[in-house]
This record gives sequence, structure tokens and C-alpha cells, in this order.
Amino acid sequence: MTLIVGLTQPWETLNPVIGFAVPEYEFWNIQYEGLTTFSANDFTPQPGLAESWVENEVGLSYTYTLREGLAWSDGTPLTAEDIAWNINTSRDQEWANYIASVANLSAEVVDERTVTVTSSTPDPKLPSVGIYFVPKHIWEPVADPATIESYEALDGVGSGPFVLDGYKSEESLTMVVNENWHGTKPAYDRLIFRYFSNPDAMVAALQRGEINAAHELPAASVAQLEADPDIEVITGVQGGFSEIALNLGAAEGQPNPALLDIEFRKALNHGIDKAGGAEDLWFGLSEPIDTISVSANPAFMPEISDAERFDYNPAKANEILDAAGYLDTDGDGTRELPGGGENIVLRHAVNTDVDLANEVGELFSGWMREIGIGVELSSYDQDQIFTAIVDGDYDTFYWGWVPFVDPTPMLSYWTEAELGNFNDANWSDQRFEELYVQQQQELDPAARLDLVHEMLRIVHDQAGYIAVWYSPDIQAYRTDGFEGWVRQPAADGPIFFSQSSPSYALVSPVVAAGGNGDGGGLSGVAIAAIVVAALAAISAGGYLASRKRASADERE
Amino acid sequence: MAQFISKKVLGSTLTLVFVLVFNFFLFRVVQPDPVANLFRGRNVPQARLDQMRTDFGLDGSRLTQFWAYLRETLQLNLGFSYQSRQPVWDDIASKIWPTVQLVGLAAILSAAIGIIGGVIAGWRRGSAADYSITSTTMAFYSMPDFWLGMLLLVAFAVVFPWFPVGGMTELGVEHSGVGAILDRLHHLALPCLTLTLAYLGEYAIVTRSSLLDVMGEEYLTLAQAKGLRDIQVRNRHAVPNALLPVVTLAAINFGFVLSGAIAVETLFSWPGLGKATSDAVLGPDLPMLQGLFLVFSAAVIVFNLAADVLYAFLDPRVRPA
Amino acid sequence: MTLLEVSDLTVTYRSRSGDVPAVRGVSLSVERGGSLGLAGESGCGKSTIAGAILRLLPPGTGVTGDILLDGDDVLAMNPGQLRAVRWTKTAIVFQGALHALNPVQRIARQISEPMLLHQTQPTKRSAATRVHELLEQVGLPPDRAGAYPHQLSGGQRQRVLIAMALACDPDLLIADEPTTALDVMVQAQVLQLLGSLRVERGLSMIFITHDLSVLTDVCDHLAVMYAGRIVEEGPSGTVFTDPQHPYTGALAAAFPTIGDPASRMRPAGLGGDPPDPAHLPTGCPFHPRCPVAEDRCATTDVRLTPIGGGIGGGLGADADGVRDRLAACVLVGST
Amino acid sequence: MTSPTMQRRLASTTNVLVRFWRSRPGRIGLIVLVVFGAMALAAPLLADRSGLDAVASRRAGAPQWGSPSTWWPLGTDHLRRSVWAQFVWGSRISLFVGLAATVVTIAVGTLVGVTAGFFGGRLDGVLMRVTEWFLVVPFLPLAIVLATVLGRSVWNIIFVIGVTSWPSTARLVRAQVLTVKQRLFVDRSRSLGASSAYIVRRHIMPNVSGLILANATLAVPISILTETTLSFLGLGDPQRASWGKMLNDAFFESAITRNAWWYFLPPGLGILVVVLAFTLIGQTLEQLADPRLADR
Repeated sequence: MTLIVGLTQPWETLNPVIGFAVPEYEFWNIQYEGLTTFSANDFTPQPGLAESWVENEVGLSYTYTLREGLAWSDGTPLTAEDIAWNINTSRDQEWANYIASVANLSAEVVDERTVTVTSSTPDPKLPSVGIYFVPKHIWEPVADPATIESYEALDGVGSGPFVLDGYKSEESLTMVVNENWHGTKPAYDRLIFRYFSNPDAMVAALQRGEINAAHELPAASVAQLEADPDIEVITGVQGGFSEIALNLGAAEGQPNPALLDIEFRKALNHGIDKAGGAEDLWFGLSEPIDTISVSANPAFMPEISDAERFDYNPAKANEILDAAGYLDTDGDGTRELPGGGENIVLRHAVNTDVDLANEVGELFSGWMREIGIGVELSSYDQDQIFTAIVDGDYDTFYWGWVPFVDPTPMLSYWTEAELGNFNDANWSDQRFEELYVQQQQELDPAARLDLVHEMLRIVHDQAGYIAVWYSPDIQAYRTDGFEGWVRQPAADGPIFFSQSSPSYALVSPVVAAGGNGDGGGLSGVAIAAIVVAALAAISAGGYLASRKRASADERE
Repeated sequence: MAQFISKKVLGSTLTLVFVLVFNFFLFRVVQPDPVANLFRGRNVPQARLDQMRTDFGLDGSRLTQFWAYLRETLQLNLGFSYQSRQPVWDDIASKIWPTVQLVGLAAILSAAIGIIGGVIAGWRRGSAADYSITSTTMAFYSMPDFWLGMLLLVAFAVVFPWFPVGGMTELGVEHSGVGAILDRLHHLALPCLTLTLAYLGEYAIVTRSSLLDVMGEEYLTLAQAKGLRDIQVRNRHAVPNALLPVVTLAAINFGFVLSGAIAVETLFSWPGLGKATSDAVLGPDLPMLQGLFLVFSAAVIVFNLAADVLYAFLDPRVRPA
Repeated sequence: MTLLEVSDLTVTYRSRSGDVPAVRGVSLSVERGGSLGLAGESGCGKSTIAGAILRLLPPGTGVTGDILLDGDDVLAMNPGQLRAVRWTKTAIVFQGALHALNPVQRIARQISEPMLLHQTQPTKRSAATRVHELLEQVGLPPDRAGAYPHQLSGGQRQRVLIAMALACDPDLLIADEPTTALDVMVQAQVLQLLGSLRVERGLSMIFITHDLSVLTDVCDHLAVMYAGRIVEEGPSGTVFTDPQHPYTGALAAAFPTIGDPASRMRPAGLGGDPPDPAHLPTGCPFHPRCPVAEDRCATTDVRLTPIGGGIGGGLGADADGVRDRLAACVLVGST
Repeated sequence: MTSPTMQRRLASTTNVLVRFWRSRPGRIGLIVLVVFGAMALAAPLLADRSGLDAVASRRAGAPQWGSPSTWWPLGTDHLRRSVWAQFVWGSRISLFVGLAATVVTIAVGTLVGVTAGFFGGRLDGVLMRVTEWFLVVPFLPLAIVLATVLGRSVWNIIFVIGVTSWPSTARLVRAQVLTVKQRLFVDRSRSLGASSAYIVRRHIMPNVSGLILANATLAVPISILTETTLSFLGLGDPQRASWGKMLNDAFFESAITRNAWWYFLPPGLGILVVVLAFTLIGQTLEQLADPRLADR
């Protein structure tokens, strides 16, 4: 049996050291079991590779005991040495995706099944370590700063329920069941992720039963899918949001000078109709958001008062712009930089790999037109936009994030250390940096919440990173395919592409209630055969007919 | 004959060299340093960048760079795709067969149907059959192929969901033998029909006008005088002569098979070279685009050569002694 | 015994700009074993007559009159009968330019095609043997059988066409301008060949040309056509040496310049061009070029009138003064 | 005062126009084209520009994916924009790109063709070699590569189409120039001492202009179809409605699965009809230039 999941974002790389796209995380979540995992209900740490752990010193030192008889999918034993090697090596070599989590950690092997992790500073995320543990015996030869980032990670050796079997970029990723996984063996043996460049095609494929489930369905298709009795639609919330990011100038390439003026940015915020966009693009499945969301746990979201909020108010935006000296002196409908400078035309980069990016480009142009600001759209794919961001060669773009449970990684993206990497606002702030370090070491949950709230208020007030709306995960599965899907978080979370995506190991094929569930496909194949035969007959027909008559004539 | 062929081969080689030169300058102008692009600004040690530049033949003067490029290209070393990070040639090679299947089949079907239609229309010029064939094929010829595909998609995958909306195989279902072939045909039907309809217009129009050219010839009157049936006159004497230019057209068109279906492959998510092109456009994935362009050009040049040689075999007047 | 009897044949081509009368009431006959020469400038309708005899004219062309071939009315035949008659009773030798032969078929195949079609040779092998015989008969080396038309010279192609025409032993051979494209030497050879074949095989022949002079050697009878009508007809010696119609006289005078393209185009002593069948002059169609034309020639049409052994041309078949006008034409012609 | 030559030309021009109008395909093509041309010119009168703006459309209360209605005669799209407005304004871009690209094609093709044909010799050899090279290079991929490299704008599309489609025109014009030149030498009407420019202007151009016109009319459909394909692949100007861009939006925004026929039918039909109209006109012109083709 095979479970096929459709998705609309392609993989860039399968290497967990450098990748950052959602489908990549999904792959690693399945292939690499964590030392600890998250509860499907409330994100509390649960046993993973470690069956238990001892808190030696809160936030500073933990000793984990691994399950007995763990092995990698290729049969090599999985030992404490693998755990320690991952933590220590990634820290020493500053692996891109790992360093934020392990910079303060060191690990020591006690025996085959026991490992102690210590932190140099109090670390609230412990006992969760927050990295993917890769097999040392495979990765050691490439673990060098010069080569680690170009490793393709197609080895297919892992510790989770399924491991990589085949991969075609922009097409599909196939995983097979891992016979050496410690958990209950899944009820099916093959898991395929199929990439659709066209979301419509994915909707149709789901309806036709070509795929069993799908992630990131277009909001526009929800009504249609809900009407289908064989399909269950899930709108999963796990803190994901979208933003219009501005270039705040910390990179080499400089933005339009107006963007460096906070008054201009405030006006920009007032010009954006978040509610309207959410309604039109999400068909009511989403709602506006005030500032960035850094955790799947909603408690981390600060309260922004009505007075502080940048509500949609083009009149106010125009007032601010007038007051700040951005006037349209030549009357061409577009404001100029103060002192009769050039027309203000923002270079908006449209990421062609991101859903709704085109539509947001259209809307953004419209919103800006209303406040007298020009927009020039240009298209990039994920890769190119990354380069553009790092080079600072843009003014604005639309993108989205899905946070982890621990807020630190998300918060780290706006620190100075991430400039030239994940800092997609090209922004840094001294106070934010200080608070970032403090929250990282604050072990009291309430105090940490306050620190994070303060950081997010700074982001909000700086008006440089316009979080526009939550981006719920619109997912669906066919009820005649697999059952036993698990939401994470349990109340309103998604069924997969979540923090640890527990569904894959738990779902099982629906026992067919009479008849072959594949009937539609078969009749379709039959029709294809008929049509092809008919085509061949037609094309040969004319020729044969004339032939026949000719030979009849010759017999006369 | 050998002299004739070697002369033609020489001409084709020259054209290929021109394409190589053109390719080199076109892409080197827009993309002076592919290596820096490959790492997307990540912190990579300078030594490694230098090493890669040497590997890619990017150091030294333009001329040395060109020789390096030529050497690498001739070994099918076309660099690395930005998107898949695979060698461009590997990526392209894996996509040739799907395209050949889809577009090749459509090319054959459209040539067969288009020629038959053109012959029927031309032989009975001015008849109802001529009128309907000519206007239908003109209409197919005048619409964007992908729009025709959209209409077929709406009709036969949405309103009547008989065919899949895209892709090449049904994933996850292990077909074997006949099942696999039927599954492939099932996916092939709509895109193939689209391309067949889109292409057949040209064949019908050219065949018809070529047949009209032939129809005034005296040897047809002679054939009629010999006592041949009308259909025999047509099939034995008129069609073989009328098809000469059509054969050339077909051979040249087959050269465009590889590059022919960019929009239609995109529409039907057919994982071939056409879709690879439109994917590469969005990046833009320049190394991939460069490789695809080279492969497309080479295919056209080779088939042009084939068309010349084939024509020489078919038409005794051109055939060298 | 009469092999071919054509009476009052009219042929009208249909075109977008209206009907074009190409043949306007022609009667002629060919005896078994006899030969008729049909002469006239291009556009006079002589080739159209050839096409009409085998019904090879474009569909829709208006044909009236009678064509009796061996007593059967060709115009009344159904398609099957017609096909059976073609090539077995009557074959045509076209002008031997490149266009009369299918350029992409070897000549052997083209010659043997009618044999196999009409089953005059039962097998491909026997047909091949026959092809070799025929090629020898027309004076071509049999090893040329495998050649393509373009590999042959003009004279050789003409011989191939003759061989092809003989393939099914026809009773009547229509030679439509068989020597036009050839140079003088070859022309003479081909004429000689046709003449000897006629004698050897007892073929009847219609020989079409615009070169009156070539006809005298080959044909017993001559008919001269102008603007879709026969203007003069009679035994070849008489017509040639004693032309009655001024046009015939002009054609005959072209004799010494045989083979010169310029003289072919324009009969000696005649100004102007042959009339366009779609726009015939009023009255006698010849009057604009006629050296003895009078005023009433422009308004009164010509009918053929029997003179002596054949028929001759002249003005006014109508009641008044028939003899006078004819005498005038005859007078001019003889001086 | 009109010279006899002028009168003759005037008469022959009138004659051509009359004969053109008498041909039914030519007449139909011309009428269709005039209608679409008028629509493009009168776009501001036929549809308010604000119908193209998602934000303004929302403010105006347009529905999302609205089917055709009184206010929105061709319905609305996913962003509430009027499809009618897009169709009308899009016709401007599609026609403009088609015509402008053809001008580039014909200009380059004629320049190369006349130069090669008139001057002959080594120049001819070089130019024809280059022309053959361009003929062999696959047209659409080259256009795609150039459009990708140059960036997405209307002018780049025009440039790209022009640059990639001139070779066939060049070949045709050169052949015609060669026959005209031969005629000139035969009848010696070539005035002694006249400059090349004079001869080209006075003798060559008038004799090839009919052919060029017919060729140009037949090149427009190719330009329009190319623009459509490039826009469909996302290489068009992202901020200007064109029929190709409408099809791109319709495809990527689920118009097909929602069966929103009002979004994807009009642009395709528009292209089909305009292309057919140009083809009919071109074929009629070709027949006028070469009556042998009239029976086709």
C-alpha cells in the first residue's frame, strides 16, 4: 500500500544542514526521529530516540537514556555516540541550520545508551534539542565546512518510520518503511510526496483519487472540496503567517531611500488592507495578524492595542506621507522623494514558488497606487529571491513562515547574526539583540513570554516587517484512502506538515467496503485505451479505405 | 553520395559551432560568474570558489574560457542546474524520453492525419470536404496550442473527468506490462490530442497546396489516359510527388519535437524538456536554460541534415549520382 | 472502315470569368490504318480535341457532339467502360518535356503500369520483358528501363512516351505535339519512328502539331484549325501544296524554317497573335490577321464548305454569294 | 498636377483595393480587424481602467469569480477584476505587440534581404549564412531565452519576437530582389550613373513592396501567437493586461477547475479571431500579388 501526498512547494535540497523549505522539514521529520518529540496535543516533550531523561540541573544539564536496540535503517546500531557527534560537530563546524540551537550545547557519551547534554547558558528549550540527528557513519566523511553544504543527502539512512527511496526534484519524493524503526510498524509500506506546480492539478488529482491527501490546497478550492463526500478538508493552525517584508538596508544593496524612513514605513502599513486581502485570498479561512508569530504556541503572540495597530486607512497614510514631505509635485499620480526627487517606485519581488505571491503582487500594486506609490513587479523563484535578499537587491516581497514550538529560531531570524542568511528584512536592532539573548536563557516561562512580547512589539513598531495574515494549512485527505489522521496541536492543528507530523506512522489504509477503490482509475484507463484505438483507427481509416477500393479495382 | 553527405555534415557542423559560440556569448554576457550564483551568497571559502572556477573553466581570458567551454560542452558537461543541483545533462537526459514519447507521437499522428486531410481537401478542391477540412485545420492552426489544451482539459478532465489533469503516470499504483502502457496512454491522451490538433493544420495546408501544384502536371493526365481510377491517379502519381516538400517539412518539424511543446507540457505537467524549460524560465535557472537551448538547437540541426539526406533519397532528381 | 468518327464536337471550358469555347463544331474522321494531321497555332483547340476523345478534360467541361470510337460513343460510356477503352483502344503520346513523365518513378514501372492494369500482361515479369521489347522497338537500349526521367535526354524521353503508348497495342495513337521540344535531328528521328511504327503495326494515328510541314510526310489527311474550328481539310499533299484558306497558306509558308522556334510561334507573313478563345473577334475570327479581309468579314462568320475532295474555309455559308467569297479566299490562297 | 506615373499608381492602387474588397475572405478579415482595432483604440470608452485594479475593484463592490452580469459583462476574476476590462485593454497590448514586432521583423528582414540581394557577392554570402543560422536555431526557445535574459517588459517582447523571426522575410525579399534586379539588367532601364540608393528606391522597392506587405500581414499572427505563448509562460509584462497574461492568470488561478469559462474563453477567442483575420487578409494580398494562387 502506498500513501500519496500532494504538495505545491518543491524541495530545494534534502540536506538538513542548509534546507529551509516546508516540504524539506516534512521529509526530515519523517526520516530522522528526534531525541525527544512533541506531544500531538500540547507540544510537551515526549520520548523519541530517548526513552527517558534525567534533569541534572534545570535548563543546563540533562542525561538521556536511549531506547534499547536502536539501529539506523541500514542496520548500523544507533548509539549515544551518534547523538553526541551531531551536537558537537555541528557546533564546532557551525552548521547553518543547527548553530542557533547548539551554539551553547556540548554532549558527552556516558555509555552506548546514555548521553549527557550540557548548556553553557540556561536554555529553556531543553530537554528538546531541536536538531535532526543524522547518521554519523554516513555523514562523517562530508562533515567539513567546505563540503557539508554541497552534500546532497540522498543516502536514505535514517531513524524514523520511513526513509528516502527515490527523489526527483520538482516531481516526487518516495519513502519506504524503515524496518529498523523502534515504533509500531506502519500499516503501509510506501509514502510518496508528489509535487504539483499547478495547485489546480493537485485539487483535481485529489478528487480523482490519484493522491490520498494534499497539503497547501488553494483556499479557493475549499468549497468545492467540502462538497465532495469522499474528501475531508482540514484547516490547520500552527502559527504560520505571511508577511510583506521590506528591505531595511543592512545588506550591501540598498532599498529605495524612502524605506529607511520610519514615517514612510508607517504610512505603508496603513495602506495595506490586511482584512480585505485575507478575505479575498483565503476566502475567510484566515484573519489579519499584527506582528510576526514566532511559535506554534499562540501564547507568544503579544497583544497590540487598537491605538498602536496600523489599521487600514489610506487617508491617514496619505496624511503621513504628505507631512513627511513625500509629495506628488509633478502630478503624475506618484509621489516623489522629498525635495523634488525621483518618483517612488518600489521593486516588489514576486516569488513564483510561493502561493498567492502573484495575487499579493497585484493587491500590493493596488494598495500602493491608492497612496501614490509606484510598484514594479518582477518574478523570482525561491533560489533567486534568496540571493536577492542576501544582496539587498529588492524593496519588498511577500513570503511566509511556519514557526517551531520554541520561539528562538524564529526570533533569531531578525538578529544581526542572521544577516546574509535568514534575516529577510535586512534589519537589526540593539535592544532586540539584548532581549534575544535574555529570552534564550530565561527558564521561567512567564518571564520568557514577557521578553518575547517586548521583542515582537519592537518589530511591530519599527513597521519594517509587515505581517499581514495567518496562513492556515489547508489540507485534505480522502476518506476512502487512509484513516487515523492525527492533528497537531490536537484541537485545530494540521494533520501533517506540523511540528513532528505524527500522522504518517499512525494512519492505516481504509479497508475497502466492497469493490476496488481504484475503480475510477481503471475505467479511465479503459477510456484511454478506447480513445487511442479510435484515434489510430481514424488516422489509418482514410488510407485503408482508399487502399481497399484500389485493390478492388485491380481485381475487376 | 558520400561527397554529398559529407558536404551536408560539414555545413551542419558549422551551424552547430555557430550555435555554440552564440550560446557562449549570450549566457556569459548575462551571467558573468556562475559559481558565485551557485552558492547564493553563502559564506563559502575563497579557495573553494577558486577551485570551482577552475573546474568550470571560468578563469583566464575570454578565449581560454571559450576553449574550456567548448571542451566541457563536447563532453556533455553543461554545468549544474540551480534548481535541482544535478548536472544539467543528467537532468536533461532524464527528460528526453517523456518528451519524445509525447511530442513524437503527436508529430507522427499529426503528420499522418494532416497529410490525409490535405490530400482529400486538395484533390477535391472547392468541395464541401475541402471547405470543412481547410477551415477546421485553419482554426486549429490559428489558436494558441495551450488554449486548445485548456479547452480539452475543461471538457475531458473537469466537466467529464475521464482523463487525468496532468502528469505522466499514476503514482503509487504499481502497474506492470499492459497496465503500465495503458496508464501511460491514459495520461498521454489529452496532451497528445492537443498537440496533434495543433500541428496537423500545417501539414494539411502544406500538403493541400503542394498537391494543387502537382495537379496541373501532365503526367497525371497521362495516368488518367492510361485508364487508372481517379484514386489510383491520386495515390500512385499525385501524392508521391506532392509529398516531397511535406516530407522535408515533417523531418524539420521532427527536429522541433524536443522543443515543440513548452506551453503544452507546462499545461499538462508533463515532465519533459518543455516543462523543464518553463520551470527554468521562472528561476531563471540559466545553466539549465543554456543546456536546453543547446540540446534543442542540436536536435533541429541534426533533423535538418536528415531532411536534406532524406529528400535526396526520395527525389531522384536531387539524388546525387 | 472508320475507326474514329467525330461529329459536331464542341468543347466549352468553364472558368470564373465565364465560359471559354475551345472547340466549336468540329467534325473529323480517321480510317482504320489511316492518319490524320491536325495543325494550328496554340490555343486553336487541337489539343482539346485530343483530350475530348479520351474524356481527359477537367470535370465540368461542356462537351457536346458525338465521338464514335470503333462504333461506341465515348461520351456515353460509364466510367468503367471508359477506363477499359483508355490505352487499349486509344493511347496518347504527349510532348516529351519533363512534365509528361512521373519524375519519381522509374520508366519501366511507368511503361508497364497500363499492361498490368489492363491485364495485357499477366505478371510483372512478363510485363518487364515486354518493356524491354518496347524500348528496343523505339530504339532505346533496354538497360535504360531502370532510369528516372530526368536521367534521359529529350529525345529519349519522347521515345519512352511512344513505347508507353504502344504498351497495350492500341488501335489509335494520338500524338500530341510529339516533336515540339526536340531539336531538328531528333525531331526527324522521332517522326521517322512514328511513321515506321504506323506502317509496321497498322496503327491509326492522329498527329497534332503547330508545324504543318512535319505532317506531310506522316499523314494522309490534314486538317487545319483556327479558333476552335477546322478551316481547311483534305489530302495532305493537296492541302499543303494548294492551300485554299489564307491561314493555311501562311502556315505552309513557314515550311523552310523547320525547327526554328520563332517561326513556330508565328506563321510566316501573318501579323498579330492567335485569338484568345475567351474573347474571339466578331465575324470571321481570322479577319484581324487576314491579308484579304473585307469590311463584312468583321461581321459575318465563316462556315466550312466542302470543296473538291475535302473541305475548305471561306466566308458566308449563308445563302448570299457563297461561291463568290470562297473564290476570293481560294484565289488569295493560291497566289 | 499629377504626373502620368502618379496617375498610373493611383489607378493601380485603387484597382488593388477594389479587387481586395471584392474577395470575400479579404473583406471579412478587414472588417474583423477594423472592429478589433477600434476596440483597442476606444478602450478607455469601453471599459474603465479601474476594472483592471484589484483594490479599486474591491472598493467598487465587484464579486470574486463573478459570472457575467450587467455591470461586469464578462464576469470577474479571482481578484474581482473585470474580465471585460482586461479583454479590452489587453487587446491593446496584444495588437500592439503583434504589429510592432512585425514592424521590427519586416524592417530587419527587408534590410537584410535587399542588401544581400542587391549588392550580392561576398556580402550576400555572409548575410545569407547568418540568415540560415537563425533559421536553424529553434525559434521559441530562443525567444524564451532572450526574454528571460532581458527581463519582462512589452518592449523586450517586441524586440525578442522581431529578432527571432526576421530570417524567413529576409530570404523571401532577397529572392524577389534578385528577380527584379535581373529584369532591370535585361531591359536596360537602369539609368546610367544612378546611385544605388536611387535604384533601390526607384526600381527595387516598388517591386518588392507588395510582397513585403503580404508577408508582413502573415507575420502578425505569428507575432501575436508568440506574445501569447511568452506571456502564458510568465515572460510577459506582469503589470500590463494582455490576452496572453489573462490566459496565464486563468490557468494558474484555477479558472479551469472552477469552469470559469468567462475568464479563459474570451482571450483565446480574441486571439483566434484576430489571427484568422490577419491570415485571411494576408492570403488575399498574396493572391493579388501572385494571381496564380487565386485558384487555391
